[in-house]
Amino acid sequence: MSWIPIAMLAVPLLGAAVLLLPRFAGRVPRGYGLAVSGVTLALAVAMAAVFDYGDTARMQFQTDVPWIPGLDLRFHLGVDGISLPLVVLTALLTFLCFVHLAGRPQSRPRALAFTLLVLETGMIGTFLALDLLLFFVFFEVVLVPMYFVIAVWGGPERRAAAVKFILYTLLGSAVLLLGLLVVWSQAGTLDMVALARGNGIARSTQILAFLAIGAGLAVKAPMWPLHTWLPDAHTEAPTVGSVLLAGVLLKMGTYGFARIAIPILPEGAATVAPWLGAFAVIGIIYGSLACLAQRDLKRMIAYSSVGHMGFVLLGFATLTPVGVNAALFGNVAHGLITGLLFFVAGAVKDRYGTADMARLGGGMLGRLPYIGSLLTFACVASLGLPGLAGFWGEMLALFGAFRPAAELSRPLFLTFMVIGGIGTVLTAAYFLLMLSRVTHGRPARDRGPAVDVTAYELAAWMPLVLLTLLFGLWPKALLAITTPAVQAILPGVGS
Amino acid sequence: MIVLAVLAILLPFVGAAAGLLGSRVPRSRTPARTARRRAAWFAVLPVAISAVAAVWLAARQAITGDHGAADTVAGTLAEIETGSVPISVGLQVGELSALIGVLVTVVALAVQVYSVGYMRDDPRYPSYSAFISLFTSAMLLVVYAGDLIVLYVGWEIMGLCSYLLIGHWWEDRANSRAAVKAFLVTRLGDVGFLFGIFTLGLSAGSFRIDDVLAADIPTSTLIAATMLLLAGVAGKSAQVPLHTWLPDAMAGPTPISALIHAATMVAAGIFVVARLYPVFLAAQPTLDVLGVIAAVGMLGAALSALAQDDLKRVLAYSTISQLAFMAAALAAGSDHAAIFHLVTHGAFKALLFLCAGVVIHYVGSNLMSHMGGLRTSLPVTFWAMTIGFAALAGLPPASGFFSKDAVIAAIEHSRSPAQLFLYGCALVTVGVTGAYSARAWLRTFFGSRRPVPPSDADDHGHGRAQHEERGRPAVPRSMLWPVVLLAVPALLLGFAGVREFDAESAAISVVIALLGAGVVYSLWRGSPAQDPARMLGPFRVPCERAFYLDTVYDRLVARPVLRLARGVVRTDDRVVDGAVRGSGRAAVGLSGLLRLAQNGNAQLYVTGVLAGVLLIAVGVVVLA
Amino acid sequence: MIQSIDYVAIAAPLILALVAGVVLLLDAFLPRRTPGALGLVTLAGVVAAFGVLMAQAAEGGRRRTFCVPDSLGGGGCSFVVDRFTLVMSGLALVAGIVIVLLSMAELTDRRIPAGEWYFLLLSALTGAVLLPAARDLATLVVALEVVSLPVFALTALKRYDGRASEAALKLFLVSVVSTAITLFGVSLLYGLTGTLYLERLSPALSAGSGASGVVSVAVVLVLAGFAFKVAAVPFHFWAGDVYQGAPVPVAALLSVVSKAAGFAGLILILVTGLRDQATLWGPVVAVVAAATMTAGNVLALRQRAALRLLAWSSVAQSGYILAPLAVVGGRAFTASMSYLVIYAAMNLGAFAVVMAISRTAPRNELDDYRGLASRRPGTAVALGFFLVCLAGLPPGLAGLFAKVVVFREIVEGGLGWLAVVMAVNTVIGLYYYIAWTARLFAPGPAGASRTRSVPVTVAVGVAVLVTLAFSVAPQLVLSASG
Amino acid sequence: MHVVYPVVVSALLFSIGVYGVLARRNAILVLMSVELMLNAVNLNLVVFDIWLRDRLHGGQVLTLFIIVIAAAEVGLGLAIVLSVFRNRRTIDIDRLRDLTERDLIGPGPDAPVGSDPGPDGPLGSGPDTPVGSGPGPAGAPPGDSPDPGPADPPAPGSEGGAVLDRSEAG
Repeated sequence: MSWIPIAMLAVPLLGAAVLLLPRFAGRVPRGYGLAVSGVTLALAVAMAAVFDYGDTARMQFQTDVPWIPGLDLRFHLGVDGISLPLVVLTALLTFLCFVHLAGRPQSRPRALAFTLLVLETGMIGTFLALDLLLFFVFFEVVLVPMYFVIAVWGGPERRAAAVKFILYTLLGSAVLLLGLLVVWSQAGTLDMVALARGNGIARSTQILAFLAIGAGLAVKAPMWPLHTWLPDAHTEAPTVGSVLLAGVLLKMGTYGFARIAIPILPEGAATVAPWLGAFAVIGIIYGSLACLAQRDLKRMIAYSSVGHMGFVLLGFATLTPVGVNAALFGNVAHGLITGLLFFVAGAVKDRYGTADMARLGGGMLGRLPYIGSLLTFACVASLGLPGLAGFWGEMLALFGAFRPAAELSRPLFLTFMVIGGIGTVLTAAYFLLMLSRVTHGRPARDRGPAVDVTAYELAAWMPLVLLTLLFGLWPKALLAITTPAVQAILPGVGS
Repeated sequence: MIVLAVLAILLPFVGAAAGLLGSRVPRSRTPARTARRRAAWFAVLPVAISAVAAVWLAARQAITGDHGAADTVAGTLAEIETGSVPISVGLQVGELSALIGVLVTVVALAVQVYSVGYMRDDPRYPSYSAFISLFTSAMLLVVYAGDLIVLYVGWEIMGLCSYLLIGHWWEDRANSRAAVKAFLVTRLGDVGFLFGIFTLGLSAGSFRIDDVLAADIPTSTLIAATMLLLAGVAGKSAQVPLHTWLPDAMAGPTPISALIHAATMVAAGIFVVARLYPVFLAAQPTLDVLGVIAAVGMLGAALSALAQDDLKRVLAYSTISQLAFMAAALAAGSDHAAIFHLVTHGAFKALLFLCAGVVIHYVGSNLMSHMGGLRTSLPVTFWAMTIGFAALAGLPPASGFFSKDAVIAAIEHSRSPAQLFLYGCALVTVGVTGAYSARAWLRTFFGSRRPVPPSDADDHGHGRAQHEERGRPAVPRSMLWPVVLLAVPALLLGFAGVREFDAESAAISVVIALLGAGVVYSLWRGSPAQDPARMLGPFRVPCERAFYLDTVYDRLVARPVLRLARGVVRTDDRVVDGAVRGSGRAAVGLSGLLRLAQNGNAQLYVTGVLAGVLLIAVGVVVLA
Repeated sequence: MIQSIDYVAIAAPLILALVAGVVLLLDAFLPRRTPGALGLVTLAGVVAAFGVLMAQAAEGGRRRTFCVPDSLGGGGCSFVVDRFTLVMSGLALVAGIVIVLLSMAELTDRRIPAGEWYFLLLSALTGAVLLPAARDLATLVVALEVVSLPVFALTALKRYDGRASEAALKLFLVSVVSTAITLFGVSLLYGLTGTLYLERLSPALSAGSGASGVVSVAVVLVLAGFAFKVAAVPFHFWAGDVYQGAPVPVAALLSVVSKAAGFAGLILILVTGLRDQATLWGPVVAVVAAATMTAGNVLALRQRAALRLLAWSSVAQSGYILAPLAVVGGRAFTASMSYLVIYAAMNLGAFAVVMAISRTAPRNELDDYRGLASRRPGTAVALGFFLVCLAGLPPGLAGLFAKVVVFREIVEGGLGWLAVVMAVNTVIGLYYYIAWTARLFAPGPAGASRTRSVPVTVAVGVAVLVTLAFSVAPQLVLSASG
Repeated sequence: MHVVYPVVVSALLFSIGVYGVLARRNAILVLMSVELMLNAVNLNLVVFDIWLRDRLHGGQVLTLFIIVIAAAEVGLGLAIVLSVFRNRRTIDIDRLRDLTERDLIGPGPDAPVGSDPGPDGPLGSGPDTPVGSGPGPAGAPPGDSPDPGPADPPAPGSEGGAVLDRSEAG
């Protein structure tokens, strides 16, 4: 029984609950959300500090109490090397979102703070849960708050986007639930740790369950062709919504692969992996091409997520430690970088009143040099430049595909690797073309001077920039945590 | 000792960070002049120290190398577990690395100093100099890397710096396009390079270069790996067919052309082949391919250079051609010759570019048709550039004479199946090189002055001319010093290789080069105002357009990709998302259908009930 | 022939019936017509009946009465109190409490005769409490009618409102036709087996060499009346019109008490009576469940009136409840019970809020809920919670767990296709629930809210508390029904 | 007498009832048809009771109950019909169509959040095609119109009570 994970869930939840008190009606202290998410972040950092890095494959900070015996559901929380980075990332991004909001207050601040705190609870819970149903519950918790974030604080087409988001992802969740229940009915337990140790599920059932779970997670990830909710949601969501959506929500899907689908259903994974890989690389190419022809900045970043998540899924599909490592690294890196991208894109949209590239014109580096530079930085990081965090995930994923697990077809995965490699070029192409269009050139003369980056924005962005640099220059910081854990979930595979 | 290498890499990096972040702090109260001065210090000082460190390392190499033992300095900071082959973050300074390290730092230092003057009026000088520092750091990382992945990291960061610096004057869309093109073309090659690294690393079980070189890898794997590496080499070193970015890259500030696109970054490809030479030697087919590429590249680029009007483009094509020489030497089996030429080329090409920069700065235009007769007004530059052109054409006693001779000799003695082709191409190229060198030299410094049309000055002067008084600006001292400084090695460096001098091939090549130069001279004598390139006759336009390769790529790659992209967007909207929306519409449609029955007529309801019961009953009886 | 009757066993329906009589008498003889007082008496009666049930539950033992004497062959009892009975009756009574509270709000304008209203309400509750205890077809049919007939009258009790009368007539027609069909099926079953006792039906059918076709037809026909009660396809047509036309408390009664009674009857007949014929009715129930959830959700998709939407949503929810019954063998029906209990809590909550709104907006369209959060935040949050519960999403954990329970039974029972259909339906359902929820929090007209009705507030509060309790500890339901 | 004859008679009776329910527009005639169906059931039960020699006479007992139920149903049914007639001046059940799906289709699409006009489809932007209930009778008003009948004063409790008393007697 460890109090930290429980506190990490309780703090934002209670923080949200307190907001419901009538005395907060109409006026909520400005720093309230900041304080609550700050405490959560502090807890996350404390957890990371106390974490035993010598044994990252072991579940630490475990809490295991029965909740609903009738459903065999236990309140089982814990952290290992796979989930720790994501937990910290979640706490960090939420905190930064509140920093951003402190500098740019939105309408209905109380409701927004409430929504975001509930969202945080769900996100952190997803990464902490060690019980299949508990995972599912937290997985679902995020849907309604995110719906409201989009539907209330979003852009002009927000309603349709929000509805599409919630319906699409709920469909995925429902399929996911079916898969989890198949696992449960066959293995008789919901405990992920126990299930990952071996569960004796028949191969055909494993395939079926993997398909269901995989499809459910793939919607969230999102994997081509289940991605179409994402661009709409991103385009319409407010900045904080986009950041959390890209930074954390998508990770919940891919985290599920590392935590549930692959360790619990290894044979199913081995059978389905070629398909997963194929969809992943199609997603890479498709996402990149779609980006090339986009007109809207935020929409382009959204499609870029499809491509990046393609790399993550490709990493998983290789079923090698290096591939899964790549996927986990890619997850964190994408969270940082795309979070930053959306922050910057939001700032651009605030200043120009549009995110349409044609209407943005060019010359952002001249008009808003700092924002333009940060946009350049984020794009360069996103296109996978070595020395920045985005590179390692992509590189290792391709490396994983270079020699996939023994039971997978090597020529097939070599093909995937080559396609993925072309994808990296296309990724660079669309980012650079976008930069060329938006940041280069002469600024239109009719625009007056605009406020360049503000202190709040810098405060919200700098941690992301620094972490991107840190993980890019020193990937060991992350790989050392994940590697033992990954090797533990892929027994007998790889060198 | 390894600390020195680390220092050499880290200092420019820190300098870059400081230059980017620190030169304008505090933001509001720092005048541009202060920022510039600070940035200049941040730029020059670390590179200077790095240069000292690099020289020290090289000197130590030279000393211990004589003793024969322990001639490499190596150190590993950490092993990074990836779950498969680990990455060892480590450096290793061997003979080759030490030498190239000196080249890089010295050229970089020269360029940094030169830029202080050249970019005097550029408001974005701090970022510019920071990117040069970053580039220096990255290049040193490539040079000193002890691990292939570490090398790749530096390799790509160089690409980024190249992109940022080419696009330095981003107000001009053409620069922006050139920058994007440079990055993408090299990136395309780098993907192959990365896959080559994978192949080597996985076969050897380690990414450490030493382990890779020592590993016993099957030949077929080696051929595959080296072929893949070759893609990256071709991209970075601007070899056929990935060379098209380099001439466009001349859009960047001239010092950048000198540093990155002439002396150092483009040499990285050659360096890597030399660094991994044992691997390449074991894969003869790759060397043959390299030979053919080099042969085609050197001649084609030389011909293109002959037809260009833009001085920097002449130099750019000559760079491609000279890099092809190095590649040819490698293909011929002599890495010594290649590296020798690399070093001398680094020196004289940097010199040429810096001189060209002075000329351009002075004239306010890149085009040779706007120059002429500068011999008197720019005497120092004239002499320095004369040395440079002599070295380029391979005329004694300039450094290029010796190194090119070494390359030709190596090709002559090669036993490669492509040897004859390569040798022939090399000799023709020597002639053409002499011709275009002479043409550029004559057109720039001799004859009568040709005025610059004002509009052209704006177009080609990249805005600098706007800051100047109309008329000829004075050349700052900080620009001349590096020129003079570089002229020395450009002239004398060749004597380092005098031991391997091959008189016979030297004689042949000098004769051919002089022949080429002579033809140009005679044409020029005939009518000094006209361009000697007219001797190409109908081939002039294809040569000037670099044999339409850009157009071909545009038609075959760029446009189809963009068309495909639009197709994908359409598909995404109509098919993928269309299915989603369609399912939504289907549900709504079904809703409408079911609502038809809910018309309020109770009798219909009862009918429905009875019909339903009947249906179910019949169904059960029939199916059960 | 004198039977000994266990009055403790039948205490709950007895109390309800007696109170019903008392209410009628009070209404006739009390000097002032005080709907409030009558409501309180009714409430007391329902609470007392519930107390009896609790006592029986605490006692734990099974009780049975109205048994066939051994001299006549023995074996069957007509009235049995066991866990199933307690859960279903308790559900009906707790729902009854909420409905009485809602009625107290409905009856304030004195245009509806209060005495009759409470009398009919109590009668219906009597039937609903009686039905789960019934173990023979005759009792079952009578109890079913005791639930149905007062509801017709309740629906029509707004005599001045043509819509109410119309709704009553529609309800009545479909109901009596369904009842007739059921009775015809009962007569056939009786003819095939010679007994009306549920426990003897299955063995008799298995033993009998009778034509299997007739058995099938009989089974299908018997189910009709109960399918009508739960508004399963194809007996769902009435739902929208009747819910819309009836007073809100009656709609709540229909959607919860009446439906619970229907499900109790279905479970009794299928699981107890036709245990061994599961292969026969299993697929039928599965198909009907799939059709029901789909039809309900699809019809609810574009509703603009709150009550109609709730009508079709409750049809859809019936589909979910039916689904586990399709699983052959095992104790899958407990999943249905669990879902039913949780559904009752959240659905009643929704009706309570709708009741509160209907006092200010008689048309009760979804657009009347726009901006509710700014006018009446508490009510809006409560309704949002109930709707999200119905959709089965967190924070409405009760609904989520209910769905999980059902999904589990279906998956374990091997009905993969049904699970997929249900998954898709969950998504369709979410659309209208979330659209409604979104309206609550959208900016809307800032009208002053009228004075609140205390009973409705209490009703909403009770529903919120119960639903929250089920959310945090669904084990309460699961262990009770399992 | 073989059991088949009465059973066939009862089936016919039931079918006639079904036909009546389906074919008659008049609510009272429909009620009578339902009675026919119930009587078919009664006939069945009694016949089976005899045929099976049921010692408990379950069939006969149930028959008695059904007779009572039928009486209650008819009483209640007539009361409802009366109420309908008072309000609507008709007892043709296919003209009682105030409550239907059609009046719910408003002029504009739903817009739960904000006032932004958006097409109404569950997954995006399908055009909202209003689906009516076909060409209904012209008399049915599309909206929630006030009752077409004369304003009905609150009825004295005795009348309703009387009706209900009869139903309660069943």
